[in-house]
Amino acid sequence: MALDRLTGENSVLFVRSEQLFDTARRNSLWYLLFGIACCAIEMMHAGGPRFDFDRFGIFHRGTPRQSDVMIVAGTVNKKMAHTVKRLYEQMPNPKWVIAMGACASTGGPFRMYPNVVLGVDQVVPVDVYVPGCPPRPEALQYGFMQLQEKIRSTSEERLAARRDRA
Amino acid sequence: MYGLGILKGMRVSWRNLMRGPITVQYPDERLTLPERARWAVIPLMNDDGAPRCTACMNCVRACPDGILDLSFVTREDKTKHIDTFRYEVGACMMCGLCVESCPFDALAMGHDYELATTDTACLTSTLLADVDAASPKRERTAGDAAEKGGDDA
Amino acid sequence: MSPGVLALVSALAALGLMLANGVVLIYMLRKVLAHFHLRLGPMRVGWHGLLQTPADVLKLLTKEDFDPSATDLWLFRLAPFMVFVPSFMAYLAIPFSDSLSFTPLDTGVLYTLAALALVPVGILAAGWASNSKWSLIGGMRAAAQQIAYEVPLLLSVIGVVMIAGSLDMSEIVKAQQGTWLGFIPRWFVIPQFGGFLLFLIAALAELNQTPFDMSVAESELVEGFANEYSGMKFAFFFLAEFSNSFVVSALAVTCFFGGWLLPWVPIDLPVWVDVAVFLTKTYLCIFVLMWIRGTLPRIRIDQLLSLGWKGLIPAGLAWVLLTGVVVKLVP
Amino acid sequence: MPPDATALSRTLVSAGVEGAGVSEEALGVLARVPTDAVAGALAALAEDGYSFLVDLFVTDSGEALELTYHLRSFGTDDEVFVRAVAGHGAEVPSVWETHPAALYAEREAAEMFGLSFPGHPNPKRLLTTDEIGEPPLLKSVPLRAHHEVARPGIVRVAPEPSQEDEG
Amino acid sequence: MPESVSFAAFAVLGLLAVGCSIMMLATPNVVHAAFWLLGVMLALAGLFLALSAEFLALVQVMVYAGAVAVLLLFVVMLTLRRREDAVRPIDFSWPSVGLAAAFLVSVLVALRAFAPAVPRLPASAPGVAEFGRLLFTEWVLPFELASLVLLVALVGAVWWSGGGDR
Amino acid sequence: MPGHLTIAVFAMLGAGFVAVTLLFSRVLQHRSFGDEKYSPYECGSDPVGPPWVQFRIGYYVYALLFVVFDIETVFLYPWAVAYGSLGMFVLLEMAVFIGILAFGLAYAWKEGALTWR
Amino acid sequence: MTADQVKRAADAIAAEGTLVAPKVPTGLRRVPGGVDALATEHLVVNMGPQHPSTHGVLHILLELDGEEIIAAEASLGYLHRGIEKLAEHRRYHQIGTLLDRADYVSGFHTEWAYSMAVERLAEIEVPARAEWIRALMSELNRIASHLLWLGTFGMDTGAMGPFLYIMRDREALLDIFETVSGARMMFNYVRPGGVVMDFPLQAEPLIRAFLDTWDGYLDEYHDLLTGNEIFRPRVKGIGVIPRSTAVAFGMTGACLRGSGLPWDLRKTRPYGPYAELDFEVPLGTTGDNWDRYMVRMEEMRWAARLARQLLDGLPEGDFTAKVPKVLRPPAGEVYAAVESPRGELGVHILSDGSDVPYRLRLRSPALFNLSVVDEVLPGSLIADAVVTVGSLDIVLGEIDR
Repeated sequence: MALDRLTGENSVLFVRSEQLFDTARRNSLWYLLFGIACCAIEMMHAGGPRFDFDRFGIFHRGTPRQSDVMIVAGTVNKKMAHTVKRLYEQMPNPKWVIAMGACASTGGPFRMYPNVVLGVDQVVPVDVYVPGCPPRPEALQYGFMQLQEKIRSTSEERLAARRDRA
Repeated sequence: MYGLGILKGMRVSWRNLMRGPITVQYPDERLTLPERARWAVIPLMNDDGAPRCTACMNCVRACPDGILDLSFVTREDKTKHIDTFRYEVGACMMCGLCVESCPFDALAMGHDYELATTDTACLTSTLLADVDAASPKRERTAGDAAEKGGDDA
Repeated sequence: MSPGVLALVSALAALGLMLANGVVLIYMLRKVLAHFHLRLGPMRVGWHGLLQTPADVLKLLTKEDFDPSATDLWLFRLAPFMVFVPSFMAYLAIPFSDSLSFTPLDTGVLYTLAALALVPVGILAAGWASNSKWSLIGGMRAAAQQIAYEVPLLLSVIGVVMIAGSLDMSEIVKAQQGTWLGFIPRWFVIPQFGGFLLFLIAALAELNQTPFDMSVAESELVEGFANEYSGMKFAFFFLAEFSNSFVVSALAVTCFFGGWLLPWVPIDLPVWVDVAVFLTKTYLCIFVLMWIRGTLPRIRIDQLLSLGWKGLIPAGLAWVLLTGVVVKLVP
Repeated sequence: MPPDATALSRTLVSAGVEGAGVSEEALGVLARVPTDAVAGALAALAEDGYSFLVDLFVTDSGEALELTYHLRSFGTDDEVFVRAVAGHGAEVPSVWETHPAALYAEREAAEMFGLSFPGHPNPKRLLTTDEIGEPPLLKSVPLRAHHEVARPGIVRVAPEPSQEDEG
Repeated sequence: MPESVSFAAFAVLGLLAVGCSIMMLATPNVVHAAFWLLGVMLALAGLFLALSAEFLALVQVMVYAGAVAVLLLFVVMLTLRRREDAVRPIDFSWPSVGLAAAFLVSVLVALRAFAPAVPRLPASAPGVAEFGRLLFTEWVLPFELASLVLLVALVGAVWWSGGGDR
Repeated sequence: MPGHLTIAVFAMLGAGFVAVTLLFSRVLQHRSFGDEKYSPYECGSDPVGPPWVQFRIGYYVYALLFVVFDIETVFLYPWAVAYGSLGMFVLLEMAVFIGILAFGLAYAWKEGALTWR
Repeated sequence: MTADQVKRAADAIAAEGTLVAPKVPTGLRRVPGGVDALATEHLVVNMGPQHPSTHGVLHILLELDGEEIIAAEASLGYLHRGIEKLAEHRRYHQIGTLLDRADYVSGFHTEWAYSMAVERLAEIEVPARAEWIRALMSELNRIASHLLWLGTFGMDTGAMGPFLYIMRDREALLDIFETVSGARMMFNYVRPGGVVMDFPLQAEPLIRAFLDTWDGYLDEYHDLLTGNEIFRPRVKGIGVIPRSTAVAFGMTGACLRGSGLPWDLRKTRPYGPYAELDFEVPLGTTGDNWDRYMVRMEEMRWAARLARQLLDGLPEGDFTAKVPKVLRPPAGEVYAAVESPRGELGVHILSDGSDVPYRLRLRSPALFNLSVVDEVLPGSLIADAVVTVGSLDIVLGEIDR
């Protein structure tokens, strides 16, 4: 059940609360502790003292049940794809995916090899692509900022659309 | 004595607390990248704004992943016109081989690492479009290029 | 005011304190751990990340919490209650000052310990109901750990009770008034240092804190018993954990560090000073817990159990007898 | 210090390995043995101190597969290569009993080149799943072509529908 | 405290205890049964509390709800082989129900009959200190015997569990 | 007995708070269904076999020992409270009590019941 | 370590007998134990691929009795991306980029092994300066790699402090790498013939600054873990790999040295400038987690000393030999190996004279080191399994290739 069922989609209460919740969501993005390949090292560095993910409220959880974001940090091959898909499915709504690095975005240097999936967006829907091989920790943080921006703008768009309909 | 090791460890973390954070607060503060840092490829221009690229295709051949795509037409007077010079940044591994292979210094590894995007179209960027290629200035380098091109063909 | 209304008011106040504690402690944990680890911690949500925890809570509130298939549905849903309610009830007896506590209880110490003893049963229920192997192992570990450390924890405060001659927490604090030789505060931590060490170790274990964080051992069991919990259900486990660390620290302050008493200040202080002193002491205790948490590795489950059974229980029994002898000899 | 080729060939002959040819090549001392004598040859060499299997190097020469066992002796501090030629899909006796290091190496070789190693205790795939199809390291198996991977924009494949519901 | 409130508490807790124990018997799942038993224990602790026997209530919580419940859960988990094992057949044999009812009635009748012989409880339950004083002066022999009983239980448990190995 | 009433109110308020919050959260969340989503979490792999299996006996012995010592410790509390007001003999009584149980602990130790696994 | 030491160790092996094949096939090995009426049922648990302490995407199937492991089987390939196959389609100077991504924690070593193989194949004489730069960078890389291992090892035992402290030192090292090669992880710096760019002037003060603080920091790590009364029983006597098992399973590097065999390619097959350098190789005795831990900790100290020697003695001269732009080594076959942080990292190249290798094989040390888990894990607890796997220092990119 969602709030709009109770209050109606266009009620001020619903619109305002969604805005508030989206603010909360984008400031509390917990990511799934899931490093696949080289990018995982830079992901660790992003959580390390020099770059410090925690500043953004970004924090790691070991289980998908408590995560909001899945960072696909590395090459996804056919054997891995099932796992990635399952872990994505096991995350509760709302959830987002960041494809970190060239491999996760497009298959990267390994895409000629038939066992490699051509970008993780073939398996799960991706919200932010972070090119680089591997991206700097700052680049990943920039990716997170893009994701925050995306959450904000989609929320605003949705609210605007609802206001229009009202 | 039992417990001394634990206390020593506690002292180490206390000392690190006193050292203070080493965090660089990224969007507000930035690290200066070393000169050699390699991020997304950028085309270099002459002072007059014309590209230095001669469409010699060396970089396209040098790229291990085949992510550079240069299409050009050769006119009757042997000058070249670059239709598009496309670069798939989403698949680039930033190895710098294209820049090394360029005999004209027409490419460089930029220092822009903020490449994240929500749009798949942004994973491919167009470095040059619809411009005249520079003419190879010196015989030697052009010869090198021709030889290399022939070599790989 | 009728007793019913009074009880309701104090319960609401306790709930408010618990939630405020949760918010403050989570923020504090992130900041303190970050600074121990050369980092800054939350910085960008509000001034120095002050709004970080509210944002987390709001997010968790709107996060989907579903019951995975094949779970033991009722137990799965009941487990957050079984963990949260006892840890909330443990607030009841804490004396914040001479006159201020949620309700005076003659058996305060025992009451608090009994309430805390119920938490691992809830964790066991959560682990069992989750239909996940890692959770099950986590739940079993929590129960085994409680079994090994409940007795030492109970033993560790007996010395204090013996000296104070009461189970009432404010009586225990009052017994610590004054100084020895004019400058050493009469805190029980000095005569009862052995008991305090026992209490420290057993309380860390009871709290599931590093180095005894068996049931949520991240590098072994992923998230332990809470593996399948999401959203608000998970938040209650989290909240209970932090609230327990407050309760245990408050218990330590009451039993060993003179509660609300300020040493060397014989005069009666206003209530708010008492409360401030008490909270400061408690938060200092929590700081030490976080310090430990940021430093130490985790003990292994069998080492943990044998430490409890072969080390702490005999030591606790011996300490109780020793205290008994000393109390009789030195009136 | 390379081992003595003649002594090596004596060792192999005395172990009953027929048709072994030992020669010194740029790579090192190389003993060529028939495929079915691999296990015997390696057992004999293990007796001789070559108990450390550095690597199993397999290559597809087009017509056949060449297996090169790279052995090392810590006692005499030298190395020897044992090479056998097997047809595609052939059976090569497993050497894990004398060189357990081959347990993973053989599994990998099996799936990468379509060999089989009878006697292997756990002849499962090591690195791939069945989805990969043909053994990938065979020369006849192509890589993806450029046009298969180079794409102007990424075609987004929607994940399988999970029934959206607010209930 | 008015008598009525106390009675209401007694009634509610009593009903809770009875209800939990009925559920304990009726539930087909043995793990659930263990948790219903936990409920019974807690309700009994509440009853002791309503009778102002604070110490006894806490002992009830600690020993029965904390320790015995865990013990029972372990026993249950120890004997389970499959999930289906957790489900037990529930078939009421009416004679046994009748027998239990008859026993209950006879106990009540006996209580009624011997009520005058039972000494009146003091108006307020003794505090812990008083309890301790009594325990170590008047009832010291049973107290020491209790330790022997516990010892026997302990040795028995150790012997029984270790018997298989040695 | 205001204290006891407060205990009851605390218990009810705590449970009520959890229930209300969970219900409220349920109102606010967007839910979706899917088989994969509801499958048990096991590091992203297919679970092999059920988790509810017979567990090891070592836990049970511990639980039995725990019950024994829990009862003993509970006896210690009234003793400790009354200790100051009683004579030297209580120390002796308790020493006997603890001694008997310590003997039991020593026996369990010797028999290896305290060794995990 | 001297040749004499190797000899003695070898004699010891001969006496022990190396032919200690496991009695029951690996992957199926079980702890012997009776099953009685109250037998517990076994729990089959997947550890990984998504698990905080499988160091990437290792997947181990564990059969548990309570918390004791009865049988274990590693399942790999979640990161198999065909580096060997791709290398057959790339020209020689393009392959370094692939190999960087194989062992992504110690790129300089992989690049060096590959370059060494190509140089032997094409008979290229490498200038001394290039060799010294390579050695300098790979020793620093050894510290960086071991540091990451130390951090994750600390995490495995439950201590999160070391993990965050090592990040500080790694950041300093990565800054050095970026200054020298232009990248933090995927260097593409060591090429056949030498290195691609000369050692920059700015790097020297950075390296000196790092080396000056390093010993103090290393002592802090020792204080945090080595002396810790909780940590020691977690690692001592756990995960014992006897020397014979280590040899039989082809283990190399710190795992082999932890088991007491003094085999370090830098000593036994000196390459680059190592013959001229003064260093020792730390050794363990029993082969438990503690020995592997101590060997790596001491190796970090020695690596820093080596780096100082290398930096002080960096010769002048060319940084690369003359290498044609398109390298076509003559037909032939070559094997070259370096001592990477994980062990013997070998590159075996078969050339047919064209501009791409006919076949390139990476001898992955971690694959062989890992193959022992099926053998050593049974009999230990989950907590020990995590620590034992951590002590092997695996990098999945290199294992799965």
